[in-house]
Amino acid sequence: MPFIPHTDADVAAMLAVTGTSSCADLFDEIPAPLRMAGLQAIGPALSEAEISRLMQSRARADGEPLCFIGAGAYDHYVPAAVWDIATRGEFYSAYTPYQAEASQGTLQVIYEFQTMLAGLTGLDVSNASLYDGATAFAEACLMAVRANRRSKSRRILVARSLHPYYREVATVMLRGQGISLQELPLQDGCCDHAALAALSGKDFAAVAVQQPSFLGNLEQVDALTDWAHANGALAIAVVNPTALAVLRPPGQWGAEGADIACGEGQPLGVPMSAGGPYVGFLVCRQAIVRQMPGRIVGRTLDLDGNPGFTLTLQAREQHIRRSRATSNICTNQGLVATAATIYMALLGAAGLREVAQSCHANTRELVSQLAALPGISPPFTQPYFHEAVLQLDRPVGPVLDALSRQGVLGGFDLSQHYPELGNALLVCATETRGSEDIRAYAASMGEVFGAAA
Amino acid sequence: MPFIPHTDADVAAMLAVTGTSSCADLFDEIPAPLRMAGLQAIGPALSEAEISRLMQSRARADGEPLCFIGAGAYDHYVPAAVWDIATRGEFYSAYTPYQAEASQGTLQVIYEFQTMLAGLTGLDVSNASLYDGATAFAEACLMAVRANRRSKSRRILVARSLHPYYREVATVMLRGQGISLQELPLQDGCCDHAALAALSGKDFAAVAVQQPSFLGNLEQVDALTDWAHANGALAIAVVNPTALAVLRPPGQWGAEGADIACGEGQPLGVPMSAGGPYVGFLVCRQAIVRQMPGRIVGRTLDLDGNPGFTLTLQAREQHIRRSRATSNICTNQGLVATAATIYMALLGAAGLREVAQSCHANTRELVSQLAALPGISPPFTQPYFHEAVLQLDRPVGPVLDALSRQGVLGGFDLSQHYPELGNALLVCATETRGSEDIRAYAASMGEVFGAAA
Amino acid sequence: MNEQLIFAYRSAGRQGFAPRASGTGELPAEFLRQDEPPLPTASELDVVRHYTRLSQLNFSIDTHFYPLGSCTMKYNPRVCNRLAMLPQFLARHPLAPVEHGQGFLQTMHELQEMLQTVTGMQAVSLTPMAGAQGEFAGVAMIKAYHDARGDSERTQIIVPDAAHGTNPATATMCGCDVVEVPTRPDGDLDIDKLRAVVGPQTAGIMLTNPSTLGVFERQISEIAAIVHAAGGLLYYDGANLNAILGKTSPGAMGFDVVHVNLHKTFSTPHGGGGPGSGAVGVGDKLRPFLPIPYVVKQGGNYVWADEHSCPQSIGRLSAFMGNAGVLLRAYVYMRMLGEAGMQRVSDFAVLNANYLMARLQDEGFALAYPQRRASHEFIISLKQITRDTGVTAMDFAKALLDHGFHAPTTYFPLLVPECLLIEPTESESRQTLDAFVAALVAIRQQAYDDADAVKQAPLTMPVRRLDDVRAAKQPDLIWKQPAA
Amino acid sequence: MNEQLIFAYRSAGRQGFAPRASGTGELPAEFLRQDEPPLPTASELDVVRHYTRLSQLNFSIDTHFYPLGSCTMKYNPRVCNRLAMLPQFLARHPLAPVEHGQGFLQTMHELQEMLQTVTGMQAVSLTPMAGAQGEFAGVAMIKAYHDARGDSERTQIIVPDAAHGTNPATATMCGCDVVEVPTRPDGDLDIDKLRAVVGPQTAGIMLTNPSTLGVFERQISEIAAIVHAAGGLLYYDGANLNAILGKTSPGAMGFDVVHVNLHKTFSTPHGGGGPGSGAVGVGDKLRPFLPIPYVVKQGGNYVWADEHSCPQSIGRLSAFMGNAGVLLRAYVYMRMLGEAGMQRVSDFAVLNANYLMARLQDEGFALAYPQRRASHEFIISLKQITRDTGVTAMDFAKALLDHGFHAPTTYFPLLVPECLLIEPTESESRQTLDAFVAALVAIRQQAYDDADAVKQAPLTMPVRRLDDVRAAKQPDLIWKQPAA
Ligand SMILES: Cc1ncc(COP(=O)(O)O)c(C=O)c1O
Ligand SMILES: Cc1ncc(COP(=O)(O)O)c(C=O)c1O
Repeated sequence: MPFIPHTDADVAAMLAVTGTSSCADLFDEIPAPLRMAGLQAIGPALSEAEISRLMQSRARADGEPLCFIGAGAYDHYVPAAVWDIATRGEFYSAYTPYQAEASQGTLQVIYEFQTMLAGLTGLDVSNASLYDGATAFAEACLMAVRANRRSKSRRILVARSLHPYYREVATVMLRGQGISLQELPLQDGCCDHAALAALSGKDFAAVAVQQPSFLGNLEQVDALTDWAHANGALAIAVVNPTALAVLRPPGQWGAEGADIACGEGQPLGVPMSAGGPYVGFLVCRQAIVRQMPGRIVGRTLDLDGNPGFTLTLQAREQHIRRSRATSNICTNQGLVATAATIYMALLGAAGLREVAQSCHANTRELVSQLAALPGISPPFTQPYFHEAVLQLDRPVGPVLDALSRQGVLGGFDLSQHYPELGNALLVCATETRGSEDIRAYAASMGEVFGAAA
Repeated sequence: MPFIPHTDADVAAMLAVTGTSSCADLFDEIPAPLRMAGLQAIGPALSEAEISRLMQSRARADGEPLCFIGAGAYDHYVPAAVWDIATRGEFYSAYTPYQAEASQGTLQVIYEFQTMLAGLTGLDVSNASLYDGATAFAEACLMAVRANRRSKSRRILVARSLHPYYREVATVMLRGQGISLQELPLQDGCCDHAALAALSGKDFAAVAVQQPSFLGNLEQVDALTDWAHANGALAIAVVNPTALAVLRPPGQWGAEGADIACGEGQPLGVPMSAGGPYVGFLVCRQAIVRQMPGRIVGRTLDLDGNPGFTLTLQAREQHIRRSRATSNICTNQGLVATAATIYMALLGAAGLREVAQSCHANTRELVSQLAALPGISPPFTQPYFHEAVLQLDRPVGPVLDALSRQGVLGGFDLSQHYPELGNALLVCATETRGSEDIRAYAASMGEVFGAAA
Repeated sequence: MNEQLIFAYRSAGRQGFAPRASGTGELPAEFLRQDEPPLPTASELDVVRHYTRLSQLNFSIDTHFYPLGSCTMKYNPRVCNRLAMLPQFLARHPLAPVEHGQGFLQTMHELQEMLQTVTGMQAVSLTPMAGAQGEFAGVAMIKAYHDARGDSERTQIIVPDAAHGTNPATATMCGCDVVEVPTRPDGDLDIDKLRAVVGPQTAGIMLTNPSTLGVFERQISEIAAIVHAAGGLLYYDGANLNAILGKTSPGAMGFDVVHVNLHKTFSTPHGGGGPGSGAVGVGDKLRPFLPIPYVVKQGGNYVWADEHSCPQSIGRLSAFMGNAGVLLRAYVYMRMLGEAGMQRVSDFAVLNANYLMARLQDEGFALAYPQRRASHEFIISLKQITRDTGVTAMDFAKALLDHGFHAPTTYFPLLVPECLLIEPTESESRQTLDAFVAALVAIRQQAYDDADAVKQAPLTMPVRRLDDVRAAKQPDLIWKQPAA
Repeated sequence: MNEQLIFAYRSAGRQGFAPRASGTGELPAEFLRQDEPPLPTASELDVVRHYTRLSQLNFSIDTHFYPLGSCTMKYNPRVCNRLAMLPQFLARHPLAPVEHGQGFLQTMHELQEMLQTVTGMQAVSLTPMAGAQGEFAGVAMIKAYHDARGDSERTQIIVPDAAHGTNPATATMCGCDVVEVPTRPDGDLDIDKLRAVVGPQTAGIMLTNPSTLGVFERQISEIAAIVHAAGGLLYYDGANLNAILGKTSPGAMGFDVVHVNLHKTFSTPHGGGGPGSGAVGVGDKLRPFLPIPYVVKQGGNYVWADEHSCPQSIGRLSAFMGNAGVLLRAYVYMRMLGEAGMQRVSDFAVLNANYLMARLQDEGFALAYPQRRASHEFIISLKQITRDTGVTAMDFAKALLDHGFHAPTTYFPLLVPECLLIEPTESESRQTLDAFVAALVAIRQQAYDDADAVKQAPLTMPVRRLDDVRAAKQPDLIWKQPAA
């Protein structure tokens, strides 16, 4: 029987020790009316060979279309070493390092992860991971409300150019505590600074901005950060870790730097994998660390005075503080954080910079080839990183459908979330989408436009 | 630069220590006329992403046709755990366990491998692996000549039903030492016992037979073994380890058992992989162990009296005995032996028996479906294991070509190696070729025969 | 046995992996970073060696018995990982059109249906990324339900005193007040106290059954009746589902909403602390409120249910659809179990726990609930030993490491003094359980013979006991480059 | 730290992996086995845990510096394994038609061509499965060549006294007699002695260059001239090719045939003792004799050269085509290096060796060839230390294990007393080399301070020093079930 080692002799001997005559007796405290007839709907067991064949055929059916969608998940090359090591049994099948002495591997990895994230963002301390970028953003908002003692507000001012699904998730997660998001509108594809000026003097717990923004553009983060601080708000930075290899980090935004940085760690060696598992990160200034959600690893000394690692500042957490914890999070995304750590260690700053530069160059190339087609133009003049908006002369949906039939995933249709942008398409070319791929996309797009013309 | 850690600063400091000013200086003992201009033909380096894409596209081009070829390589299901563990860095990137204390993992695995092979074959001692089944057979012949003190012959009597490529390899490997193979002919798809009787009294160093034979049939191994012993020859058994889960092992053949068993370990969790790496095994009676080729692991005690494992009986080997070694083999197939050991441990005797039975049942099913087509019939009445010969009413080559175009690899064309069998096709269905696959093959074959009719 | 920090490999200009830039950036200088982020500069070999060595410093299921109560540390089949990592699944963009994902979506749909069957619920959403997020989804749905009926005074969530910390923490995150109800000495809930606290302010109750005390709450139907009568709903924390697969279900017990920890019952890896998955199931009442997206069948195709088709949904809980890769692993595992295998999981998880409990009782260890059956886990209290020798549950935990066993959960639930919550799971053999008993007996013997020796444990780990107070008082949370 | 034998998990009726029989056999009873083969009966978890734990008992490149001379223990890139294990490559039947294998065959063909370039040869066959089999192929080709010319008295193979054991053993397997030629004190061959032994009986000479003494044989052109003049051919043992990639080639040196250990120079894994690959290259003279099969391009297609197209071939050396999976790994590695990377391999392999040699010389260790450049490896002799303290090269080797380093090759070549043959490879960093020097210095210090302590080493391994004499005198080669 799969995954159960008991022989008939074992069972007999074990039942004897428990003083019962069958396994069924062991369930005799379950009141009879609650008993289930069985699990017929589950069906018969498949052997390993059978399930392998089934899953392979399903995977094959899905195929591997050529993907130019970004919008929060990016198709970077993942070095083979990353998951070869991350899926070693000792990492894969361990749990939260409650017994520190028997978990130094996981603990040291997380300490290194924290160090790398702090380094990338230019801030002081990181936690051990959150579920994903969206929940990391929501937790950052909650944290900001707790940490901002100067503000009485339960409102966060959020750039409309911040990932729409992040804003939706935050709305869901803040709602119960009566915290709300107020939108800072768009102007020319970036935050509207005039609208911001008009809000001066209003009380917000925090101001949140994404760099590069959901639309791919680079925001004037210094001005936004300084505005936040001038108005008694904390500054929350939502950032892409690949971009941080080349862009000024949150710790250096404005005069004082952002207070909290968060985001999605998926670009760091994590496959797109239909949306997860990814890894959220949250980094902040030292002063507010005790408001952090989630686990944190610290370095300390053992009985002999040798250094070692352990979970620390646990008084913030649900298993100690219960209803007054900084968050309810318990299981986080440890293995994915491990993979991200290995990825960052392999690439280093130089490798990550090469990736960032290639993404940027490829996306520029893509934009220029697509915009060369009649009926397609870039609506903004802002610098962008590795995603850009294109304006089409016709509705985006049918264009994407036509491309998809040719095996090209042409980008993200912005019309649902940004109707004000008209027929707008968000495209992305990472370092894995080279000239050949870009030409293939442009050719398909040419056909679609030609065909429909 | 790939796989080289040196920074410019390292290089400068290191050159200074060596008292040279560039790496080129370190090659100054190579006479100038021998210097090469470079390696232009190698071409520029590919990044990991580029080579991945290239290899993926080549693999995709090759496809995964539905395979009914056996003939020495068998498509068994390999549990995921087998290679997940075998490719752990500690196994994958270690070498021959010369430093026993730092290699107990590899050594214990091989000791377990030896034990399992001895158990499967019913003989006393196994070595740590040879290259593949064919070279194991050749080494078995060489070993038999050395071990058989009673015989002066340098001839081995070999069943024509033994794998033709094994016989070819042995011919190549024995030729230099003046040892030759004499063929025992076929009769009704098995060894010709009349021909054997006619040879009584002739001096052979050994008699070699394969069970099940290359043609899939079960040989009268008791009679063959007894004949060998009666005539002063050693008995060499070439066996399939999957079949040994159900078939009587060489140690129990005839009155005294075979003296040497050898074969291909590929069926034990090793992918077909275009022909290798596989793993040859060689097992023998205790009395002749000092004639064994290759490495052998033994259990002994350490300074504290605790058990531990080490390479032993090394006086047989090339690094000690040099020109008088039992073989020139040095690097063997350690990692593949490791995988085979894990496979056997996972399946156990019961699992291996299930595999063997399924193979047998599937091949019977295949034979019955194909033989139902007009123009196809089984020429032999012998019991077979998981391969069988079919007689076609037309040349086999074009039939296989036609099937191949439909994505079915229909079997092995025997006409080159066994012209006396006419239009004979060797087919095989392992446990991974279930009813659906068999029906698909039969349907394709029906079309080919219909179309050609 | 220790391994330096990866930052110790720093050597300016070294790089492990060279992706090769296909072009250089052309970004305006004002946006550019001037400093080099302090990432490691190690070769590929350094990195592989470093993390391989670090991995060896861990205990894990693949190397050690890991009877961590409440966490269901069962074997994680390697094939689940293999199949979840098929290239097409890994390459799937979360926003890719459904036409390019029917294989994946069908798999998710079947997983939803299997979880419905197992929990006795009417609909399932797979999006929550761990148990705690499943709890959040559940309580948020309960609130949404009351709100939708205009019943908006219901702000209290009742939890037993033995509840897992995520339960009260979740209630707070959802803006509810927490009301604790005590447990009786027999391990069941004090039902009179429950009656006393329910009322028009009751939003719902969160329960685990079997409870975190390792026993099956026998009055569950009565509890359901009380809470429902008061207008509240029942939330089932599925952390302990491994004990009842195919025996009973949250649906049969009267629960309205449930989360399932796929990383426990359905054997997806714990990964050193995640990722997990906390899929939620609901009865018909809560169906409109399920978090999106989930998969529905439309004609012959699988499509996403989203804000348009589910206007009353509590909304999204992750940027995309949760931990898809974890869900694939759970699916593979469940299909390999099949109906019979799934029932056997609980048979043997419960047999192992009761056997281990009986063995320990025979050896004289004090059970927290000696009159009760163990569910898939049980509690022993070392109170007497601590009183006699000063050796605590923590000391036992550390000493077990030296015996080659991961420790059980210690000091949880809080109400049993000096407790060990022990969950062997079904995938461990009797031989392993016997060896574990022998280790506990040996440690107790040592406690009475030489208590100080036990307090020195562990001695065979990469580090000795760590100074947690120092860790919290002088937090050293990131490595800082020493001044040059 | 020890792990019981897998057979200790025996429990009748237990099974780790259930393939499910699709039918039962119908074989006649006379053929059937009556006893149950004594394979383990362990659960999947037992098996995974057992072999995972065993793996941790190994030193390996992925965990330790492994400067085993002559073995080229460089980093094995993980991507090579990944790509060699693509499902279509694994699923390829060796006898599948070439139409279903153009991707694979093109790869093999390109690998043949790259090896031609590197070795300066005219044709390559990839079929030999390790260096020793490459040697066999080479000597067999040399014999076939002489035989084809009717020159069948040539039965002697000359080897230097420092030759690797496989060289003389191979000559014997091919039915040749071995003639040893001594080495001069400067490490080069004694060329007068060579002149004295060549003649009409000379089939050929087997050489490694750089030699197993870690130096480049400077008179190689002269040697080639002498042997060729006598009618013999030159065989190049490619074990040390890592030292000369792109600098010179066997072809340029005058060799007629060469094998390349892909598991050394081209970084395929050593796997605890293989699989390797010993591809052979030949000049035009020996081309007709190359072992089959190899890949040729015919029109636009890749096909096999076999007995029909190569009637003079020495024949087959493996049932199919050798260690295809190893060849795929080497191909990936070579393409990732490219021209420049390949040259840098030798630059840095040689730099590392010379640096380490200089560092050790500075620390006072005795070099075997102090006047010579190191190639990619070099020899130190501990003779003086042994004389002073009794601490031998073997003791140093064991003590190094306690310092976290695998030992260099010991007692080979046999002509240098108490020697360590040290090969760092290019993939190790200067920091690692410095740490290794520090360890050797510390051990030497301990040898003079407390020789007995060094003789106790290793103390931190899973076992202490093993009794090799007992192992050979009372061989225990398989586990036997204790009588019940
Ligand atoms: C009883 C109980 N409830 C809830 C949880 C929370 O689940 P998760 O860690 O997946 O968020 C756990 C797991 O730790 C648990 O044991
Ligand atoms: C110099 C030399 N020649 C030949 C060989 C034999 O190669 P292999 O072990 O691959 O058979 C080796 C490797 O051990 C070697 O070092």
